[in-house]
Amino acid sequence: MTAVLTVEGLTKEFGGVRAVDELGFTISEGAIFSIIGPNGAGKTTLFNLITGVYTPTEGRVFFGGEFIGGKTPYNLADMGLSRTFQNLQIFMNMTAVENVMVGLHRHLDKRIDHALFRIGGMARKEREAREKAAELMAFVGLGQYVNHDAASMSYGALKRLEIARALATGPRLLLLDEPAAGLNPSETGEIDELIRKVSESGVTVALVEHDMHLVMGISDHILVLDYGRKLTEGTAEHVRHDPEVIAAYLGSEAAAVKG
Amino acid sequence: MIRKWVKKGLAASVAATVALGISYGNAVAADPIKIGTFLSVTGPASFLGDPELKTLQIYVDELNAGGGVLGRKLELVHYDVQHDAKKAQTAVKRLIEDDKVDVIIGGSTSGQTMAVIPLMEAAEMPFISLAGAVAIVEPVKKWTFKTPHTDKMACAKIFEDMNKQGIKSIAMISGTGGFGKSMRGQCTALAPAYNIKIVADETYGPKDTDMTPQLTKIKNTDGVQAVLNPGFGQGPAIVTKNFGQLGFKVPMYQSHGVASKKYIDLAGSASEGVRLPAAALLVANKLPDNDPQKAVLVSYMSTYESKTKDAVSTFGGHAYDGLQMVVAAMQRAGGTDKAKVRDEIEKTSGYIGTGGIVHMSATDHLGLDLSAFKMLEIRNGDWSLIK
Amino acid sequence: MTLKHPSTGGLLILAVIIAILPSILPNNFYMDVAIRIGLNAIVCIGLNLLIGYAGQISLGHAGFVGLGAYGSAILTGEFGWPAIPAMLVTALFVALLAFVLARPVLRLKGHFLAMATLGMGIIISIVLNTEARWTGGPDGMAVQPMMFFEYMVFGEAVWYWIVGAALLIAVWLSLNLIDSPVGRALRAVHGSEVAAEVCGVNTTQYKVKVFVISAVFASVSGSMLAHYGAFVSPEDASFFRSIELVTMVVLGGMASTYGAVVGATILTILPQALARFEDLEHMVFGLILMLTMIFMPKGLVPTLSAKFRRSPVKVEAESEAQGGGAT
Amino acid sequence: MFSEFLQYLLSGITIGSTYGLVGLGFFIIYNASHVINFAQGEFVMIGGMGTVFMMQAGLPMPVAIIMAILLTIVIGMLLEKLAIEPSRKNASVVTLIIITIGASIFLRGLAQVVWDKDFHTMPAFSGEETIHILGAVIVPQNLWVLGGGGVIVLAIMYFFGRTALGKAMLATAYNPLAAQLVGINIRTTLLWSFGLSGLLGAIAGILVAPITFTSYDIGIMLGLKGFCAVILGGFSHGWAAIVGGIIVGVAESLGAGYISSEYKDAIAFIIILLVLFFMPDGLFGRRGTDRV
Repeated sequence: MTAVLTVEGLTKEFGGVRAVDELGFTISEGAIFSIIGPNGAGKTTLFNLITGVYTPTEGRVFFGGEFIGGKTPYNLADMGLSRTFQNLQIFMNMTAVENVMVGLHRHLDKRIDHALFRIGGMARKEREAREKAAELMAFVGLGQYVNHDAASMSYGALKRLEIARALATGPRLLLLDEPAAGLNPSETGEIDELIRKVSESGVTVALVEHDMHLVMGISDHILVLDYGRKLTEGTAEHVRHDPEVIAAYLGSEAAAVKG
Repeated sequence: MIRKWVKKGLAASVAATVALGISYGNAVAADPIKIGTFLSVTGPASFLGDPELKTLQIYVDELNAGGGVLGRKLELVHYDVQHDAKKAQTAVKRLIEDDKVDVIIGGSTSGQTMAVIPLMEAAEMPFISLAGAVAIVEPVKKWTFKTPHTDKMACAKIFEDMNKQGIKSIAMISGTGGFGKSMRGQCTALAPAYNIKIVADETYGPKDTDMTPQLTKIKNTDGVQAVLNPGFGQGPAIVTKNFGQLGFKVPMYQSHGVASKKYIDLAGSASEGVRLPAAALLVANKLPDNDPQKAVLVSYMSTYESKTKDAVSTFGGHAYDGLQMVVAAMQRAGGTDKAKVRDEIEKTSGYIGTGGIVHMSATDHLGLDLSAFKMLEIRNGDWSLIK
Repeated sequence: MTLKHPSTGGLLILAVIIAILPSILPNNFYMDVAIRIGLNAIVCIGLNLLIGYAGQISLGHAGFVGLGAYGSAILTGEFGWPAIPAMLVTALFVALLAFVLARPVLRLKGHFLAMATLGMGIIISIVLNTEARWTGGPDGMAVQPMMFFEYMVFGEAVWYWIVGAALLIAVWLSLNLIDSPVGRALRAVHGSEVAAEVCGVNTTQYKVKVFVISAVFASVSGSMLAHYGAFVSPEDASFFRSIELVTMVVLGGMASTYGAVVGATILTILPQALARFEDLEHMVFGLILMLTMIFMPKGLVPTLSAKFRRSPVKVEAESEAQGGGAT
Repeated sequence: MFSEFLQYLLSGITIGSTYGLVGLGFFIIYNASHVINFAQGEFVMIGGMGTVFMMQAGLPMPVAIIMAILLTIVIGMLLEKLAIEPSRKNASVVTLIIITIGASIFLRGLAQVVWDKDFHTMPAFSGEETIHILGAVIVPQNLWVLGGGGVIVLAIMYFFGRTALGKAMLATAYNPLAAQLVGINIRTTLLWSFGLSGLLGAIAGILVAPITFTSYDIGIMLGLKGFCAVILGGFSHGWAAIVGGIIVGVAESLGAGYISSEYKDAIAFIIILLVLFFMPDGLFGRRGTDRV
């Protein structure tokens, strides 16, 4: 199996605190790769480092074999790296389908003269883009919401809208930041199905998730983080029985109960 | 070409007005004579526009109380244009097209006046400007007149006085507002004719609150025998205060832009000894009884001060002169025909106003000479006449 | 082009209004107000792309209007250029200036962006006030009338049609832009900058683009203003004018092209309506600004159009018909 | 020449401390609410004009000053209560900027109607006798401005560092939700921050009125320069606003003296643009991190 993403010695400090600490791992093509860990383990920071939102303090990240240090998020999007956000980052000032069309941006006609004068087949291209976006919405199960204002949609629908938008960029690797957070069990089941569908369509998926049921069922490979460090990694079976993981989780849960 | 368009526009608008009946004001038995005006009643030049408007209102009322002009009442139509040339343009269009005034008196600042002159000329509207710049009447425009002395005259008057005092090299500190900037240009151009050298040339912004740096620079310039400050508003008062604080040993000259009591109030004791050219209005009571202007000045001053409770300024006087000349011209013309009124304004001769004795001609649409200006000095917190 | 444009309807209505207005307006004063509405609206449409759609405030746009006006005035007056090339070259110069300024300015956010654009506008206005050799200083300067070959473009009747056509073009361009990949990228910048980046949108580049476009709209409107009024003065570039323009945009409606037109219309007419209460003008103006922002922060047009929306089903049908255009 | 330089410096410091005091008003409101109050300059105007008109009404100067300060505080609180609070919940930065700009225009319009459009002066607190320092001169009122500025900065530092209300204001700005959870009444805190800001503005307006005069529209430029001061100093420390103001004032004064008095006003804004471009957190600011 080829590696889609390789991380080596990745470190990020915030004012002396190491949110991510000398982390290294590899995501294989076609896999569903999960990252778990207690709150504050550095999972979202890791995503932000991979997608160029943060600059690492140390360490290197390779995407498709290419070193991607210093690349901006939009460079990475062009290379086939896309993501969703833990706190929804939906364009609330647009309709649902337009959100997805922004995801298609890098495939579309970006010439400003074409846009201003509506020339160069802009009308046709726009119609096609809209159709493509609507298809993607149907793919994530939002077919009936195409022309709704994003602001009027439910939280669960927006979660899936974000996935549709991320898919629209045509990613090789899709990073999902807590796709099931805040969803009820039946919605979580639908997300589970959706992630499998995405994976089957040939996209490598990496997700950060707290719902252990979902993670254990879906993942080919699981990475466990604690205080920015790798605790362990491996299959669901391996992780489930790792004593350190159990300790970390029990510890944090015990702390949560006390706090 | 221009005229054709305007005429077409006028014809169309008249037709539309008749058809729709949206014209402003109802037609009454004896139509009033409409006097249009646009002034800077608010904004940074309100100290000009405010007394100008009050003066017009007072005297229009007074004329109406005396039976009006040619048996018709006067109606004053006014728009505030703040400090904005664009607003002035729109206001003038409104006066001409919508209010259909018979004559326009107004334009507190030179910028506004310059912006509307093409409109007045195109509409063939007799227009008396209340602004200072010499460019308003030089070269002469057929329909445009003005009442205030020009900044060029102020420079000349000041330089005359400097010559008498043997002052040869001076420093200038000018406001960057329209008035200061324009006068600075005129004085710079005129100085060589009076053998005066400008050795330092500083400026300050209209909203500046401290002119000490500029004055310090002037103070440290060699050979400054006097300081001249063209500007209006509160700026000159701050200049005067700072001038006093820095302990200058040379005299200060101000312009006619500060010719109101407010300046002395603001500048306080620092204004002692400041010299400036101004219309005789400020020293009306101190004029000898045989001065031809005295009666007019005292009458205007007492009327204005009793009606408004404000101290009189020369700015309101300019509006008074404009109104009186227009009324006289209408009476001579026997009506409000614009061409006739214009001709009669141009024939104004020997009119005794607050600004001086006016002799207009086809080549002079101001009609004042240097004798209209008096050189004043501030003594004991009041204006006094220099012989 | 043969395809139905998403907002043809609105554009058609606007065209009809522009076409019949002159026969209703009683005289040239009303025509003058209408022309000034059009000129303001053109600036506001551009500014709305920046503020309403891309979410980047500018408190200095009057500076670009001023540069456009003075550029045309100086090139036609001092150098004897014909008006159209002067207007185009001025717009090009303004575009370049905006391009150079945009990168450092638009890196800033919120209040810092407000301060930077405000400072930029004030510096432009100080330069126009000071360089009297070229600009006539605070009193302004006369401008050559626009010549079109032998024909002198003069008077409200002609200018009305020129400005009316320009306004229609501006609306058309704005609607086109909004409903294109570029326009969506701009709106995405407003919605969530980080999400836009992740979607492959080079946000800095789009901010720069929209800043330049809005500056060009302002410049062209300024050039027309200069020729129409035959006069330019530094007030056209003042801080207060910039505030006025922003007010027009937010009153009419952020992120609504027609809102910009409505806002320009209301706030151009208002001072005329209040002309007899000059002392109150500022109070009323300030009050409108506050009340709009407090009670309908989205502005008139979006708030009202949201009110008129009925059931969601209906909305879908409608937005389908309009192609889900501007929100 | 040294005395010339000293004169520029002294003039710059005096006018700069005025900018600083206005900037401090921006600082307080910003630190309590993350709102930039563009009506801050109008507080300065109301302080000065209020005093002048109450003195004209026959009140003795100290009483007039106190009344004017109270008036400004009330207006500041009304602004918060009537305009900021109803819209704070979901308003964007742009919205809040426009609301306060609206308020500034409204207050200016109101002052023009209620009072007048003239410039007014106020007697200096302790005479006009000039003081000579190494060939440069200042008037006693300059010392009042400097001293007033110093006292206020100390008071503000004490207020934010030592008093419950001051700490509550800082907490509210940093994290309103958390502040509420620990029992801070956000509404009251915001109300007081506007009141305090009004107090500062009024004091600044009264201190400088004998030097610069006062009128209904004096707040525009002072407000903008005060904004420059606080941006230059950064929003992290109260004293930084004063230092920022003094830097702007001195730069203007030196610029007017040595470079060009015509471009004096532009100097402040050019400095601001450079600072914003190259050190956006101000000279003394702490860098914040965006959270995604």
